This record gives sequence, C-alpha cells and structure tokens, in this order.
Amino acid sequence: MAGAQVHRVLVFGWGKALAVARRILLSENFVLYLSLVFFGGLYLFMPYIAGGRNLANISSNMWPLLALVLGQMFVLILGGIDLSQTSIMALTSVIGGMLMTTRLDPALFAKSPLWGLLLSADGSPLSGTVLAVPLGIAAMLLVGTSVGLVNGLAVARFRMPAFMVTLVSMMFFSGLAIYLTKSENIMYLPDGYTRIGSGGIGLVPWSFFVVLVLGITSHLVLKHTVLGRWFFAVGKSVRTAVVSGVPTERVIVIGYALSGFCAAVASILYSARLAGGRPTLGQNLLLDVIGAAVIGGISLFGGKGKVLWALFGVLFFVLLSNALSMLALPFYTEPVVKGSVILLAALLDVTRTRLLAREVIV
Amino acid sequence: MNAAKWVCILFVTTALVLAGPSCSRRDDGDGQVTVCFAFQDLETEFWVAAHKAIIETLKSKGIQIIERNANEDANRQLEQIRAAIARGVDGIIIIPQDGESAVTIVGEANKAGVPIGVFNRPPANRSKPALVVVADNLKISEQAVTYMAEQARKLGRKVTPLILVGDLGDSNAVARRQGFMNVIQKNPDLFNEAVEVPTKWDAVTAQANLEAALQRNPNVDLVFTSSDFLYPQVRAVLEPLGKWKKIGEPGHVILGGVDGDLRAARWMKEGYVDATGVQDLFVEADELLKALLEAMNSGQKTPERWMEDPGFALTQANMAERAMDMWGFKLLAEQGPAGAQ
Amino acid sequence: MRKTRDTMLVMALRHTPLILFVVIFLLFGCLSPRFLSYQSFENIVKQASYIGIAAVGMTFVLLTAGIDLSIGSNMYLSAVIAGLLIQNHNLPASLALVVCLAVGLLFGTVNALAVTRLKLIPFVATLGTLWIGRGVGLWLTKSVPVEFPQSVTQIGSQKLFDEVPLPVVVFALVVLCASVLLRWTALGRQIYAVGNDLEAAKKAGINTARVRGTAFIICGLLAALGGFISVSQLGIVNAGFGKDREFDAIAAAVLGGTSLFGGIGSVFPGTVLGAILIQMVTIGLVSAQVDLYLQPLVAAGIIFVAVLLDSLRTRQLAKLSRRHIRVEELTSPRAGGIVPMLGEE
Amino acid sequence: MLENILQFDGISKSFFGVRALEDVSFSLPGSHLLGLIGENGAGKTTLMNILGGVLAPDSGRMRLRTADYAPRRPADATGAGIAFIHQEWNLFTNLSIADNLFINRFPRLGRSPFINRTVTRKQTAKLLESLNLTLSPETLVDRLTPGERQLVEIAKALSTGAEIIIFDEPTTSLTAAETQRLFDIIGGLREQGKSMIYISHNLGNVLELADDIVVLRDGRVVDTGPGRDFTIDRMISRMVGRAIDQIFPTRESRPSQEIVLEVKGLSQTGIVKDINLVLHKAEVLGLFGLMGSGRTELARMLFGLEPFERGEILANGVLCSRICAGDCIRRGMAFVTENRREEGLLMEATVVDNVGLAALPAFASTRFPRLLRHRQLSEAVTRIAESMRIKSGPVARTLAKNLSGGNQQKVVIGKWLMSRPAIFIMDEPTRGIDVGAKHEVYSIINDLAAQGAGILLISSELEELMGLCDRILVMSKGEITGGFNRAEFAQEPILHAAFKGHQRLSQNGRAGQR
Repeated sequence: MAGAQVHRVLVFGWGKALAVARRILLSENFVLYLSLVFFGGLYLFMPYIAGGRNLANISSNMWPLLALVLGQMFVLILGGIDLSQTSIMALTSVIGGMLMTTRLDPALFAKSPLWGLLLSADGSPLSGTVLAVPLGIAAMLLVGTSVGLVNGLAVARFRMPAFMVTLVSMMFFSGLAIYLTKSENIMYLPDGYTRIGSGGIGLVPWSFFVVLVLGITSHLVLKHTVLGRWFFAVGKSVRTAVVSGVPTERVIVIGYALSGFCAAVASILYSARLAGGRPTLGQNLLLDVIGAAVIGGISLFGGKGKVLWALFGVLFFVLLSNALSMLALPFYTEPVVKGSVILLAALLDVTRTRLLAREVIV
Repeated sequence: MNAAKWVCILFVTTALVLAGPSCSRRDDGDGQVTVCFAFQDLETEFWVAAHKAIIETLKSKGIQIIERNANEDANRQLEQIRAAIARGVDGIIIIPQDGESAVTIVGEANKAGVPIGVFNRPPANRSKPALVVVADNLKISEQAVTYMAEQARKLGRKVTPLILVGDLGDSNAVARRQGFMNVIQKNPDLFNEAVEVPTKWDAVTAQANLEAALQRNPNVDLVFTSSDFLYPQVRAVLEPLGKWKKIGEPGHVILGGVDGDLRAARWMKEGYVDATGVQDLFVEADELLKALLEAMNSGQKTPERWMEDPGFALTQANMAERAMDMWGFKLLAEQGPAGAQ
Repeated sequence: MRKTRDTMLVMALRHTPLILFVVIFLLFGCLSPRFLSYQSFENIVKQASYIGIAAVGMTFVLLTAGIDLSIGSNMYLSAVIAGLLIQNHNLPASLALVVCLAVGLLFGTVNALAVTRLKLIPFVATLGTLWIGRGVGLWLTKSVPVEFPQSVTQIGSQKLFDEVPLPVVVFALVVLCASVLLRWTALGRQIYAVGNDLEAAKKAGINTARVRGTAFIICGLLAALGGFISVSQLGIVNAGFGKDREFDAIAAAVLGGTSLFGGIGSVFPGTVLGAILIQMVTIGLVSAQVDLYLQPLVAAGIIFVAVLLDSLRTRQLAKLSRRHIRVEELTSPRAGGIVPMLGEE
Repeated sequence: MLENILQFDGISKSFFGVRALEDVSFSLPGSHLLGLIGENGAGKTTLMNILGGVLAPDSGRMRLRTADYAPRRPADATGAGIAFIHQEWNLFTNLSIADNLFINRFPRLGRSPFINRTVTRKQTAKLLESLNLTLSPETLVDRLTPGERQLVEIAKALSTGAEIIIFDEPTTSLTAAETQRLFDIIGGLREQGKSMIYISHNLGNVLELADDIVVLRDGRVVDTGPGRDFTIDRMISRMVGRAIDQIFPTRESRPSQEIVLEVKGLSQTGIVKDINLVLHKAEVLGLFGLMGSGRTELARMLFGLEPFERGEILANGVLCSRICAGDCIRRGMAFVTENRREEGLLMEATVVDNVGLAALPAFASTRFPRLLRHRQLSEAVTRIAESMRIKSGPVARTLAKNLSGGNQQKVVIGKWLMSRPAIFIMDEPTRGIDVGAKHEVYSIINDLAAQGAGILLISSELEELMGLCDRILVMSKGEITGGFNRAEFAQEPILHAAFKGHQRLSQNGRAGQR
C-alpha cells in the first residue's frame, strides 16, 4: 500500500512538474525563464559565473544596453526603426567629453574644427568648473534628443521611410562625431563623471539607478498615460489613429526623440565606464540592440512592446555574451555559438506561440 | 502566476544589483594557468599573424587560453576583460581598440591585481602600470615615405602622391596618415597636393575608390598604403592601367606601405614594392609574452615596463641585410618555393 | 497649354529618381570634369555591380515582407569555401564559381527553411545565420586571408567586346533575369501577392511557404554571386569581407523605392538606380577630393535629399492621380484634367 | 433540373463547447439561387467555412452532386468548383486586375515558364466586359473604387469556371447602378446553369433574387421555403425570433432652431463645389448621394481629414480654420467612418482600447504628464459597452478583429459616445450589419438626437434616410442638388436630384437598394 502511495505521489509530482514546465513555456515571461535556465545550466559547469564579481559584471553590462533597448522599443512600437542610436551615442559622447574634459593634447586636437572656438589645451570653458558635469550631461541629453527630434520630423512630416532616415542619420552623425575630434578619443574626464560608470551607493551601481528611473518612467508612460496609448494606437493603425483624433505626427516625433534621449543616457553610462569620449562608441552595437528587443518579444511591425520584455531580451543577450567570455573557446566558435543560441531561443518561442494558439482553440 | 513572476524578477535584480564587486575572490580553479587574450579584431594579416604567434607560444607552455574578439568595440572589450577577471584568469594580453580605452582596461586589471600586457597599441598615458610593447606607427610610416620621397626625387619632376587612408576611427590609421603627410609637407618643392583615398579598412571600398581616384588623377606616381593588406587591391587597379611595373621599368609607380606582411615581402622581392614600414611582429609578441610570464611566475600583480619596437623601413636599398627582420619575409621563407605563386 | 505643363509635371515626377541621378552625376562632373567620362561611369557601375547583385536578391526578400541580414556572412562563407578548394585542390575557376554559388544556394535554403518550416521571424532567423555563417567561415580560415589565383582575377578584369567589363555584364544579366522573373512569371507575381497580404495569398491557394522560401534562396544565390564578382576583382578575401554589406544592399533597395513592409518595389529601375546612386556618391566624393572627414557628411546629405525628394514626389503623385468627382472649368488654380475622369461610366 | 447539386446533411459544429451549428440540413437545387439569411452569430459564416474547407464539421456530411464532399483545405473547395465572393476582398492591391484573376493559375507561353500575357489580358477583358466594367486589365487594384473591387472579386470567381458561387454580402459597397449590374449578371449566371448561395442582410435583395430561402437562427434552420412565399416581415420575425413591428423607431424629439454646425461655400477643386449647409441641435440631417457623389469627401473635410481650398466651417459658432481631427473632437464633433476596418478600428487592440481611444485626453488626471485614470476609463467603457449591448467576451481582453460586423460598428460608434459630442457625422453607419444591429443603430441615432446632438447621416439607402431624418440634402457630382423637409420626402424627386448630371444612368437608375 505504501508503495502505491509513493508511486502515486511520484506520478503526481511528475505530472505537476510537467504542468509547471508547460506553464513556463506558455508564460509571457518565457524569455526570463529561458535566461534563468540558461544561467543555471552554465552554473553547473562554470560555478564562477555566479560569483559576485561576475554578477556585478552582468549587472553593469545590462543597464546601459537596456537604456538603448528602451529607446528602440518606443520606435518599434510605433512601427518604425531607429538605426541611428549608435551614432547618437558616439556624437553625444564626443560632445559631452569635449565639454567636461580637463586636458586636451594640442598635438592631437589642434586639427579639430572646434579648436580655438570651444576647445583649448584646458578643455572647454566649462572644464574644471563645478558646473562641468551637470551641464555636460545636460548637453549630451539635449543633443541626443535633438537628433531624435530631427529623425522624427523627417519620418512624420515628410513621410520618409524610417529605415532610410535613420540610416542616413547614422552615417551623418557618426561622421560628424569623427569630424569633430578628427578621430581622437577624449580623455581626462572629471571624476564626478567617471564615477557614474564605476561607483554606486554601497554595492548598487549608479547606472542601475539611472536605468531604473528610465525604465519605470517608460513603463509609466506606456501603461498609464494618454501618450502611451497613442503610441500603441499609431503602431497598430495610423489611419484609425488619425481619425480618432490622435496627433500622430507629434506622437511619432516624440517617439524618435525619446529614442534619441535614451541613446544619450546609454552614451553617458558607456562613456563614463570607459572614462572617455569616443567618436566610435557603440559602432557595432546596433544588431545587439534590435536583436535584444525582438528576442524579448517586441514586434518589428509595431503595436507590441513592454518594458519588461525589453528587460528580458537584454538579460538574455548579456548573459549569452558574458557566458561566451568565460569559455575557453577558440575565437571562431564564438559567433557560431551565439548564432545557434539565438536560433534556438527563437525556435522555442515559436513552439510556445504555437502551443498558445492551440491552447486557445481547444 | 503574477506573484511568481515578480518574485523571479525581484530575485534576479537583487542578485545582480547586490552582488558587489568586492565580495568576490579570485577562483583559481584546478590550478591550471589561464591567460585571457582579447583582441580588437583579426581583419588584416598583421593581426592574424600576431594572434597566431601569441596563441602558439602560450599553448606550447601549456597555458589555457581564453580568446575574445571585441569586433572593434571598446566597450565590448571592457566587458570581456571584466568577465575574464571574474573567471579568475592569471594574466591578460590585449590588443586594444585604441590607447584611450586601453587606459581604462589596464585600470580594471590593476584593480583586480591581474598582470596585463598591451600589444602594439600603447595606452594613451602612463598613469596605470602595464607591460606595453609599442611600435611608433607615425615614425615607421615616416621612414618608409622618406625613402619613397628619395626615389621620387630621382624622377626629377614634381610628383603626385596618393595615400590609401585607413578607417578614420582607428588610431593606427590616423598615425600612419599623419606620418605620410609630414613627409609630403616637408617637401613642397617635390610633391603636388596628396590625393587621399578613403578605405575604411575595407578591400572593396579601397579598390573602388582607388580606381576612381586614379581616373581623376592619372598621373599619380607614388602610392602609399596605410596597411600592406591592401597591396592586392593596389595591384588589381594598377595592372590594367599598365602601371604595375617593376622598379626601373618605365611607368613604375613608387609603392610603399606599413606592416611588412607576406605579400609586401613577396612583391619587394620581385621588385614591385619600393619600401615598407615594418613593425617587428615576432619580436613584439615574444618580448611581451616573456615579460608577462615572468610577472605571473614571480607573483607580480601590476608589473610595469614599456618596450619599444623601434620599427624600421625595409627598402630596396637595405633589403639585402635586413630582409629577415621583417616578419613577412620569415613567413615567405617558411612557405618556401611552394608558397610563391 | 495647361495640360501640357501638367503632363510634363507628372512626367517629371514619375522620373524623379532618374532626373536626380543625372543631376548628381552632372554636379560631380562640374567639380571634376574627368568624372563625366564614359570610363568613370563604367567604373561606377562596375563597382556598384557586386552590391547591386546582392541588392537584387535582397529586393526579392523585401518584396515578400521579409529581410535577410545574413547576406554579408553568406558572401564571406561562399567565397572562402570556393577559395580554399582552389587553393587545396587546384579547382579550376569555373568550378570554383559553381561551388561558390552552391554554398550560397545552401545558405539561402537554410534561411528559407528556418523561415518557412520552423516559422522563425526572418529578422531573427537571419540574425542567427549571420553569426553562424561568419563563424564557420572564420573557423575554416582561422581568419587568414584567402588568395585567389589569376584564373579568377582574370574573370574580374575581362571585358565584353573590349568595352563592357564582365561584372557589369553579369549585373545586367542578373537584373534582366530578375525583372523578367518578377514581371513575367507566376512566381514573380506571387511574390508581390505574398508581400501584399500573406493571409489573402494563402486563401487564394498560393503555396506561400514555397514562394517565400524561393525568395530567400534567390537572395542567398545572388549574395554568393555578388561575392564572387567582388572576389574576382579583389583577388583576396580578408576576414572582414562582406561585413555589414546587408545594410548596403537594403539601403540600395529601399532607396530604389522598395518597401520594407513588402509588396512594393522593382528591380529595374528601382534597386539598380539605388545601388548605382550610392556608389556614384561615394566615388564622386573621392573624385572631387572632398576632405576625408567631410565625405560621410556630404554623402549622407545627398542621400537624405534623394530620399526626401522621393517621398515628396510620391505624395505629389498620389495627390495628382486622385480621383476627380467633378470636371472643373479651366479657371481653377490647380490641375483639373491630368487624370481622365473616372466616374461611374 | 431540380436535381440537388449540393446537400447539407445534419451538420453540427461546436466551439469551446458552444453550439455554433446544430443539425443543419438543406439542399441547393441546380440552377437555383438560394438566399441564406440570419442574424450575425446565427451560424452562416461557420457553415460557409465548412463548405469552403476552412473548418471541419463535428458531425454530419455534405454531398456534391452524387458524391460525398469533405474538403480539407480551401483548395479542395476550389477544385470542386465552389467559388466564394467574400465580404472582405481578398485582392492584392499592388497587382493589376489581370494578375489578380490569374494569380494561382497563370497560363504559360507554350512550355516556357513565362506568363502568356495575351491570354490573361484577353480573358480578363472579356470578363470585365461581361460585368460592364470599362477598365483596362492592367489597372492596379489599388486605384479602383470599392464597388469596382467587388466586381473584380466576382470576375475572379467567374474566371475559375465555378459551378457553385457563394455571395457573401456582395452589395455593401456597390452603388445602385453597380448593384443592378450585379443582379443582371446573377440572372445571366442562373441562365447558364450555375447554382448560387446568396447571403445578405439586405432582405429586399434576397427576396428579389432568391428561388429558395433558408433562415438560420442560433445555429439551426428555423424556416425554409420558396422565395415567393416569403415577405420581409416573415423573414425578420423568423430571423429575430420575434416580430419587429417597426424597422425605424419613431422620432420623439424635434429639432431646435439652435445651429451647431454651419458650412459656407466649401470648395475643393475637382471634389466639391460651393457647399452650404446648416445642422441644428437635435436634428438628424440626411445626406443622400450616389457613391462617388462627393458625400464621403465632404464628410472628411468637415472632420479635418481632407483639405479644402475655400469656404468656412463653423462648429458651435466657432470658425475652424486649418483643422485636424483632434481639433474637431475638442470642438465636440464625432465622425463614424465608412471604412470600419482600416479607419474605424484598431483590429489588433481590445474593445476597451478601441472605445477609449478618442476620449483618452478626457480621462487624464493631470495636465502634464497626462496620467490616465484607468478605473474611470474602464468603467466608462463598460458602461458604453453595456448600454450599446456590444456582444463580446470580456471587453478588456477581446480583440476587435474577433467581433462580428454589427458589434464592430457599435464599437466604432461607442468610441464617440464617450465624450458626448454635440455634432455627429456618420458615414454609412449601417453598412454590412444585420437587421437586429441596424435596428439598434437606428435607436442610438434617435437617442442621440433626443439628447440634443446634431447628426449628419450619410447613407446610400434612401429608405433609411427617409425613416430617420428630419431633413435630407442630396449631392451629385460634388454639389448639393436638392434639399427636402420631412413633409416633402418622396423617392422620385430625391432620386432625380441624386442623378442630376448622370443622364445616361438616370434612365435605369433605381431606388437605392430597396
């Protein structure tokens, strides 16, 4: 009798486990669970992946990328795309660097078109003052938002295809960033600034707080404001939105401006961490950004997206690249592994969608 | 379900956030010595050869290698180095994206007490201790172009020089362009204004733009490529125009470059190329590894030493005595006659 | 009078891309007279041919509302495999071409299966194969450049009738075949139908999986062909070969009027003009010896103007071809009679 | 010829345990036209999906001629000679008419893979001619009017050589003349020996055309018989399950003298000319005109969706210059579009999101940022959904695309009720919805007028306007060609005004759609 009892419990346990597995697969937060399983699996082989230092690494890698993906999310929800985010990062990082730096080597920077106008061997007129950091950051945010605004105007006003507009502005603004410094990177940024990238309150890094605020604000905007509803409406059907009195042009412009703003935030975090202003900052990051958004579940065709999805997508990508950094693989296998994992994740997601569809019909 | 979701998220976030940098200790694993080798990219032969030399030396010493390609992204390289440190590597070698990011990355290694060696691109300043082996790109290209200028003077007329400029986001490319310009500007009587051809370190772009530039300026008599890996493109454009001629033949275009790779060696030997600025790759790799392994063995955490690779210009004039100082010639010799086409 | 003026306006609007093309060409010609030669034009087309061929393939995929991010990796992998076979097994050039195309075809088929069978979103599927393809290529070469023998580079420098470079001939042939395929075969029309409305296409009994899959396979094949054309001119394949070319190909197609949302676009003149225009701007700037640092800025500016004009033109055309309910007397300020009245008769 | 060509035998089908069809049996004799009527949700669509191979029945079988017929996919139905003409067009707007007709079976040039354009062009031209459509086969579908598209859809069905043709609401977007043309074509088809099933909410049309009529209610056949035995009253009472004694509810309110909307000299070259109209408080003003008379364009101009060159629009006495839809909404206007699918609804969004969309700013708690008061919003939406009797699952989760046409239309109207506007512009609010839903829409219009709103009602069904309106204006060729007060309502003069300038058509012009 007791044996049967145990047997029944076992069967019950097994059935329950299956049910849980199924629920996880069907859950909206599937990507999160996938990341956790991935992490857990790796932990068995590489315990140091869960070491405090590495968790800190993962954390510090996640937040700036998340800022970018959040910006991209707004544009994707509108049914657009923003390829210019990386060039916005480069441009703002250069401008912020120029305003804040305390020392510029004349041998390197004398060729810059701004030399003598704004720049000198002691940096800019702002440099060294108390206001350097706050004003520098403000300028970065302002420039990022303005570039986004220009993108948005071109897309909304002139009905130009978003892909081309942002591709051209990627060319232009990354070219501009390189032109402004004539290829040189800017060093000697004030401590107050670089600490954003390395310091924190106790154990919590500053970048976390910055992106936390950004994320919560984005969530509030999308979920709890008129504007947020308008974003989704425009992404689902521009024509219906127009007829329903949504100021579609304004909404689109705001979307791109937000994307630019978020890129500037990411730029602040990245260049603070690297302690330098770089005209090539994030040059090859674009596919990671869009990839993370799409893996997270944000649709490229508009109308769908959530802050949490962005977070999960970023978590997945960062975990993946972090794990690859710890394996002693030859360099050429890395892309193969990366590509395979992306395909696998996508495949699981498709299976999940199919199961979900069946769930509804049955 | 909803509660479970939030618990999960909360768990992950707190884990990530609270795991401070301080609470970890290096994990030495099974006692195996591990070195992280992080490079910016492997797109030209110079980097490929360097990569090969370093990997082989390390392997021969039974050291486990974690190699990482940053794909030309300084931030990604920083993340990779941090991950490697977290894994508990015993030493680090980087080919940084540029001198400025090298400073930050060296700082990370210093903080963690892992000895670090910087290959070929020196940190922008010496504020953080590291083992550094440097080649002065500017000087090397100056030397090569100086020799080319001497050859040009022999033509006895004003000469139009052309330079294939690398990616303007790459500090080496910028330094090499500067070296070239310095020589051109020193000889205003000899040179017309230089024709600049952007390549973005991309063979296709280089070839297309070079072809266009030569159409516009058919009278170019001197071509300098910022990296030897573009010689095949120079040849592909010059040959149909009847300008791919050996030295001494009429219509020869004075050719020079920087790196000293296999093709440069071959074509110097055959007499097409006049001069090439050489970074002594093998010596650089050797010196750096020696110093790093020494530091690792003696338990030094932040060793500091700057090693200069003076570099030199291998020219048709000094080829007889110095050819074997150029790594490309060594590779050519290894390949033997079979490798030559 | 008015009528002829309006007709001319419509004509001008319809051919804006071509006019813009000529204007830019003349503009660069003013800056550097040598730019206006046949030779220089030939060079532009020759250099545009390889990205142009890939862009033609991309057009097929874009028409079905898909996207292929993997063509750069495809170019690299197929060229590498062909090159290694030549090096190690002394394959003749013609056979190398076949191998190269076969690899491209296979690559395209993998994408096609991932999209149609596994039902992955094209963006993610090809993002995955982008990494895998590049990785396999690097694995085969260990990042060492692969050299091609004279027999291959000869192909690149050959000229038909001593006038037209072979790459241009291949490009023209590809464009011709693609145009014919899109315009004159059932498959071509079905590609447009699938891109316009996938659900309706299914209802109409079109085998949508086959149509979409074919588009990806064609794209893979043409990417490999474009890669080979490029290799035949370069003579060498470096580790960075083909990197980011997908953006160039998409840009050429979109600049030529192809929509990223499917169903709209053409190979000729659309994509061809797009590819050549981009190449012309790049080469024109080199010819005009514009400061290197300013070149990307100017190029971006010119392309921006091109895109802007194109969208203004599309709107204007839409306005002009709007149905007219009434026939107005000729006193009206705006065009009344451009489009024949399409009332109820 | 009375041999049955198609037979349904005890078909049943359930979804989620809910019966959609229960033991449906009837047959379609050869060369007959069978009218299939029933309210939305009665099971017509499910039955047709089973016939078309989209769904499989739970039990029961179908017989085609003498053989069993059990299609597994849409292609099987096409192969068996059954063609569907859907209410929603399945045309590819980026292709030409000829391409659309032959998309799945292009004729080849000999053995080559190339399309034989001569054949497609010729056959298309022939088909178009038989439908009296003077269009080039190479015309892009994108450039066709809705009516023309519907005819192309019919041409497509005919081109497959189908023996059985199913019409699902084919006239909703046709003008009177086009409808007549379609009926002539249907007559011709019947003479050729084709069998047809005709599904429509327009009972007059069904009565006119059908040899037999089958009435479905709640998934069951509740009445069947020869068409001549039916009357509209019988059809309605069988469909609804009770007698509706009056289609148009009586108006109890009277218009006041207060003007809510005034239009002076509105003109746009090529579209409308010198439009003057006045809409009073609590008035229902009808706007009648043929399709293409400029009535829809006028409505769009009033709501700021299309530009106009000259003229003034005064809403509640305020001059609107350079307006957009948002301004109009703030001035108390509402616009029910004729294009429900593309302009009225967010198909992928929930009922709540749709209903709430236009009134969102009104539910913001603060000026900046405009935070939504979710509870109030969802309460308001629920109130509206209930008061309009929108039948759907939970409003917060059901997507608009999953609603029936009538309920979708209620969502579109409901969207505007949220902000209690004083001026309504309604463009074809009853198009393509069933009798019950129509009746409800009429009641809503009445209620709105009773509450003091001014309503500009556009319709191509003259009876509807005559039953509801206080006044009717008639448009033809972009101009207002007549105005009638309630006492003067009569078909003859109104139609006469509507056909002004259409000499050729007015001879065989018919009264709306009966």
